[in-house]
Amino acid sequence: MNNPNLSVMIGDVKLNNPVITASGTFGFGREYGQYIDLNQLGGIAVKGLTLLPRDGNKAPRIAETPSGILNSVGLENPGVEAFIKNEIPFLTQYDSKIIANIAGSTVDDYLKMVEILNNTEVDLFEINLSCPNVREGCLAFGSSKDGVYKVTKAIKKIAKKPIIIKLTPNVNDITTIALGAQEGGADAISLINTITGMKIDTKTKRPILHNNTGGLSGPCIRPIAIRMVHQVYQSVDIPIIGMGGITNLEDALEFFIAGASAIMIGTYHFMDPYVCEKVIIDLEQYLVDNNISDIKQLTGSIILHE
Amino acid sequence: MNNPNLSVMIGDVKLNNPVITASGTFGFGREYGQYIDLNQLGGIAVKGLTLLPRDGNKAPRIAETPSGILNSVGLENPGVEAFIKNEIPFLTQYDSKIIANIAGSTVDDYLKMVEILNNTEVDLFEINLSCPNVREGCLAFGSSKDGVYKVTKAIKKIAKKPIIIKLTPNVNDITTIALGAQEGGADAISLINTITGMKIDTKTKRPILHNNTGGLSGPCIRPIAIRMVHQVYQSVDIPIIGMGGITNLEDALEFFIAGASAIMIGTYHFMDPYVCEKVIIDLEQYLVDNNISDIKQLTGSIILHE
Amino acid sequence: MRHELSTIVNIIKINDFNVRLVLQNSDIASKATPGQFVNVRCCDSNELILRRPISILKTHGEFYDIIYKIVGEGTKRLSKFSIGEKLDVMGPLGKGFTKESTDKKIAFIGGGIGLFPLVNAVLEFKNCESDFFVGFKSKKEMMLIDEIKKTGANVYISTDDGSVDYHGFVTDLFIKNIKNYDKVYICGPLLMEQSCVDILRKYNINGQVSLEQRMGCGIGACLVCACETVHGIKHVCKDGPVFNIKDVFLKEQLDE
Amino acid sequence: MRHELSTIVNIIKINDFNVRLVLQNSDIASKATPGQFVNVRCCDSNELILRRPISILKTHGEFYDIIYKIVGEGTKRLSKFSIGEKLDVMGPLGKGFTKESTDKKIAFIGGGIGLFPLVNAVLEFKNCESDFFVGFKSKKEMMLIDEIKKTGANVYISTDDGSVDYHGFVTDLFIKNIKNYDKVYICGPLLMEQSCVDILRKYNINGQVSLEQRMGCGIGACLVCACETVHGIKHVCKDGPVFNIKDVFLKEQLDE
Ligand SMILES: Cc1cc2nc3c(=O)[nH]c(=O)nc-3n(C[C@H](O)[C@H](O)[C@H](O)COP(=O)(O)OP(=O)(O)OC[C@H]3O[C@@H](n4cnc5c(N)ncnc54)[C@H](O)[C@@H]3O)c2cc1C
Ligand SMILES: Cc1cc2nc3c(=O)[nH]c(=O)nc-3n(C[C@H](O)[C@H](O)[C@H](O)COP(=O)(O)OP(=O)(O)OC[C@H]3O[C@@H](n4cnc5c(N)ncnc54)[C@H](O)[C@@H]3O)c2cc1C
Ligand SMILES: Cc1cc2nc3c(=O)[nH]c(=O)nc-3n(C[C@H](O)[C@H](O)[C@H](O)COP(=O)(O)O)c2cc1C
Ligand SMILES: Cc1cc2nc3c(=O)[nH]c(=O)nc-3n(C[C@H](O)[C@H](O)[C@H](O)COP(=O)(O)O)c2cc1C
Ligand code: FES
Ligand code: FES
Repeated sequence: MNNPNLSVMIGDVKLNNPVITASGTFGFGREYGQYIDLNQLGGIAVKGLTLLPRDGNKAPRIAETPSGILNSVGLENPGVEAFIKNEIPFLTQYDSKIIANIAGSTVDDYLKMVEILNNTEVDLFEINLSCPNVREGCLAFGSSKDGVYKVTKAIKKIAKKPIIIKLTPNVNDITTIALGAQEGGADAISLINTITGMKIDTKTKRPILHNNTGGLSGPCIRPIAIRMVHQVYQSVDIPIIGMGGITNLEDALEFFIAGASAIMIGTYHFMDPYVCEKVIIDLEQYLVDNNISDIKQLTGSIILHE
Repeated sequence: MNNPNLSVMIGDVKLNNPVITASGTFGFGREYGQYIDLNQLGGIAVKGLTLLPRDGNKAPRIAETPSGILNSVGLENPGVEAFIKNEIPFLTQYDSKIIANIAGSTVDDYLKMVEILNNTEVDLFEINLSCPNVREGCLAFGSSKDGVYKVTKAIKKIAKKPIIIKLTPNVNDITTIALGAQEGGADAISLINTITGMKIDTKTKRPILHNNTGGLSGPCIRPIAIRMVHQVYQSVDIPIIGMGGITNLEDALEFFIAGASAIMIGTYHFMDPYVCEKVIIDLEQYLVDNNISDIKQLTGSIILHE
Repeated sequence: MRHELSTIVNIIKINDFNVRLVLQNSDIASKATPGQFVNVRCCDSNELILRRPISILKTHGEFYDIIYKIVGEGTKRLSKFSIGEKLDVMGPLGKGFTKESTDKKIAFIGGGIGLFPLVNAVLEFKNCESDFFVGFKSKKEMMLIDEIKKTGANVYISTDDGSVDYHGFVTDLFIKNIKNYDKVYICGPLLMEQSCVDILRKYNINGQVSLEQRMGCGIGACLVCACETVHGIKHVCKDGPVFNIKDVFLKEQLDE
Repeated sequence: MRHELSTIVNIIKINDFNVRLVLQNSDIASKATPGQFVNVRCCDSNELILRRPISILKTHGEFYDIIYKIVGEGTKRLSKFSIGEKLDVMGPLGKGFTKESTDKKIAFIGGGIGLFPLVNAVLEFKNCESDFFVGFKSKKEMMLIDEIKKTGANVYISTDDGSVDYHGFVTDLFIKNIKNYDKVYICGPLLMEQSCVDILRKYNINGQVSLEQRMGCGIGACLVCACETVHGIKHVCKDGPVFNIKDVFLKEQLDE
């Protein structure tokens, strides 16, 4: 068999393969670039950006939980201008697509950032409507169909790159929210962001996180993420980028079968800096071994029980 | 120091200690009764009952996930009449309180069951508004404040035992739902029930569970449960029974500190049949070691960061 | 009653995938009947929160043997234990194979690892004329034959690839040699069990079949291991794993 | 660049809680500078999804040593490894202690396990007059003293219970013996570090302090290990763990 086709399209942007680093876990690529060749990645979703620089929350910002972590970084980032100046030149050296993850407190914030980033070498926008660690905006938009629809529509009108809407799992019904994104004109949906959680140090009686609560990620949330990807796949037509606890090929396959066109890997980088590289290699081998000529054939290939 | 007081009140019912077996994981007590002395337990929440016997879903009904499981039993149970005839006489032999967990498809179902059980030796009702594994009713009521309020109020009007409303975590905002229960007259709230999830066998491309989706429980959900108990504690005045992934004293303490007056232990029984016994012994020792005269002093003793 | 840990007194690698453990625990060893199983904690970590059900292969004095096939994460971790270490094993569990004193001519049909629960039966069911039919994928995966032969049973072997004796399915081998058995004991993959049950029904022979189902508690408390029977929903861990072939609907369990 | 595993060549139980590992990995051993740390995978299971940061105690040839205190689940699991096994260790990480050639009179102040990162510094910072102040809870927890004395440093010991030498805080012991140091290196509990920094500021002495913070990636990618400095938010894993005492606000990190 010829080499299988691993490439996927998000809007009119072609990713060489469907494996993307999840926003907030991979910085701007520099650090993990010492461990893996960034050219191999399908895309790099950079740390969530805001219009102005943000300090984020006070530390501790991480707690370990069974098969997962809580984080409460709170969108520490240098701001969109510093990103353009200091990070884009570095990232454009590599083949992998640059995905600017952006978060705002108001619709206007989002629009300003998109305008600023429109004329840069950023390839895709990932609109973060789901950050649980900042008090204002963001998550509020992501909690209702209407909110998602409005932000999406406003951004789509001006965006010169395809837009991915990143959804929060902290909702009653993820499918209606996803429909809001589709109806607003999203080119793709990414999910899931973290689930709000808390861990308490029983000795001090204080939450481990200085922010008290944080976002749960890692393998523990995978069954929830798989369920949501599957549900959303059944209700929208645009591509889904699935994530939540991926550690290896097997986990990645679960997401593709459930309905993902591409995947993101976050937390597991902390344990295994090579996880993306491994998954890409193993995925290609899997397609060869199973005579699958195109990764697209896997997407949504789930066979439900009656 | 004298023996610390471990007893807790739910409505006008006094539990000898705050450790209760979670519904659906402990049958009607007989099986684990071979391993532990049922007299030691604060209470036994029996398998969820329905008006008529139910076969439940097709097997497989369980899948293992990172630090947790998915189940899709679907309320298999002998019906409330058979429960009265075959199980209550067994359970009344023991000191621990009998908690009838009941689930209905309509408000009428709940009322009928409560009426039937009113004149039995059942001590408490746990109203399951949160079972994710049956198609009708139940979870639907639990997903809105209004639904919870209505069912609670109707039941409270006729119930001759205190009622505990069991909430689902699959919601936007657990606090408003909890308020619905309180306003409806609930004597206590129990949470969390399982979170909807899915696991796919990548070889067959089929979900492991025959029901396709199931409810996630075990340590993986603990950070979510702790967060919800804490949130609900901040917004209601009635006692909270906390659960989700408790495996030992440390985990139990986290729930008390977050705001629970009592706890339930479910999934971990499958690994450790003695888990309740151990937690009760360790809890008493902890109170002694820390000079705490009453378990109530722990409830909600969390110290938040500013 | 608190269960005691089982001490690993020997570990025998049968082949790349199958490992035999000799375990010491007088309680389990003295109580176990053929076809029962144990529920094994495979590692310290709560990442795997479920025990794994494994059949009791045989008992001897205060010892009992199990063979596990390494198929997934749990059995992989089980393979990390060393001789002298203790395993947290609950058992014996479930209802096993039974034999009435009038059962004189009996047969066993085992497919692959389905062979394991049958071994204790052929060892314990004395004073019978026993035929033991067993199917393997190939010679490489053959095991336990000498142990079975020692009981005096007539052993019939089939292999999928013909590398040993009969080339084909164990069910076909069984049909070729079928007698008027008083009882037949079956364990193997669901499809094989289904064919065997069909054959026995056709020939009107009594039989018992051991089922597999994913389990939670292993003792009848969580109700996850349901199986449909003529007497309503039963639970493999408590009412089984062995059922009378008259009672079960195997077809319903095959994936649609 | 793919990091190589580190082989455990020796395990030395210092006392009930502290274990010293001698590890073989020429890359880490050759690159490590004083005050840097490694990030250790403590078990195979993904139940614990984070590595644990541990200071590099010293290096020798292709070997490096670490001492870890068993405090929680991760270090407990680390204690299950045996000699000959391989550990997945990333490192050396972070920015360590630095010394200018003009720094001649130097002091070290270590509290408890905060002692560990200072050891590599006192070993490496040659041609100085070094005072080494170290505080322990009690005699039972005393360690590494001979190793430090061998460098020629003057060692001052305090114990909380007075079981060895000075009875009281190591900070008080330091004040009693303070000289006009060119530089002072500090590592210990936050409160102790805070007092030391206050003293140094008062006496206008330069210093560096090693901070602890909960970590995710350990390399600067996840931004969880934030700490406030006069130059804005910095990250302990990448910009630290060692910071100039002029730059950090320790008070802000103490729990309100
Ligand atoms: C009554 C009974 C007796 C058994 N006797 C034996 C025996 O003697 N030797 C032997 O090698 N195997 C036996 N099995 C099968 C054995 O339980 C599974 O191979 C084992 O659970 C796989 O665990 P794993 O973690 O390696 O696989 P994984 O696939 O990683 O396990 C994931 C989950 O699925 C469950 N699971 C996977 N396969 C099975 C299965 N076939 N049956 C039930 N649950 C499963 C596991 O218990 C676990 O909960 C028996 C099963 C049952 C029900
Ligand atoms: C730069 C640096 C160097 C260190 N050097 C050493 C050393 O040489 N020897 C030594 O014994 N310890 C050292 N520590 C502390 C060590 O990292 C913790 O004791 C260890 O992580 C505890 O892990 P655990 O699983 O046993 O504890 P748990 O409390 O179960 O750990 C839970 C989580 O909290 C984190 N955590 C707990 N305590 C600390 C802590 N004090 N600092 C950072 N994270 C923590 C763990 O890494 C883990 O993610 C160092 C810490 C840092 C930041
Ligand atoms: C430390 C950390 C920081 C994160 N920061 C962001 C962020 O800035 N923007 C965002 O959209 N998601 C952020 N996330 C969420 C991840 O991108 C991802 O959605 C989530 O972690 C689930 O994937 P995982 O289980 O593979 O980590 C962050 C996650 C972690 C762990
Ligand atoms: C197999 C199984 C069956 C359950 N059945 C019920 C039930 O009938 N009624 C109910 O209210 N909750 C049921 N639950 C939910 C538990 O009572 C509990 O809310 C949940 O499992 C979280 O606690 P845990 O993590 O300790 O298991 C069931 C859980 C499991 C695992
Ligand atoms: S496994 Fe729990 S009832 Fe069978
Ligand atoms: S631990 Fe990730 S930036 Fe420091």
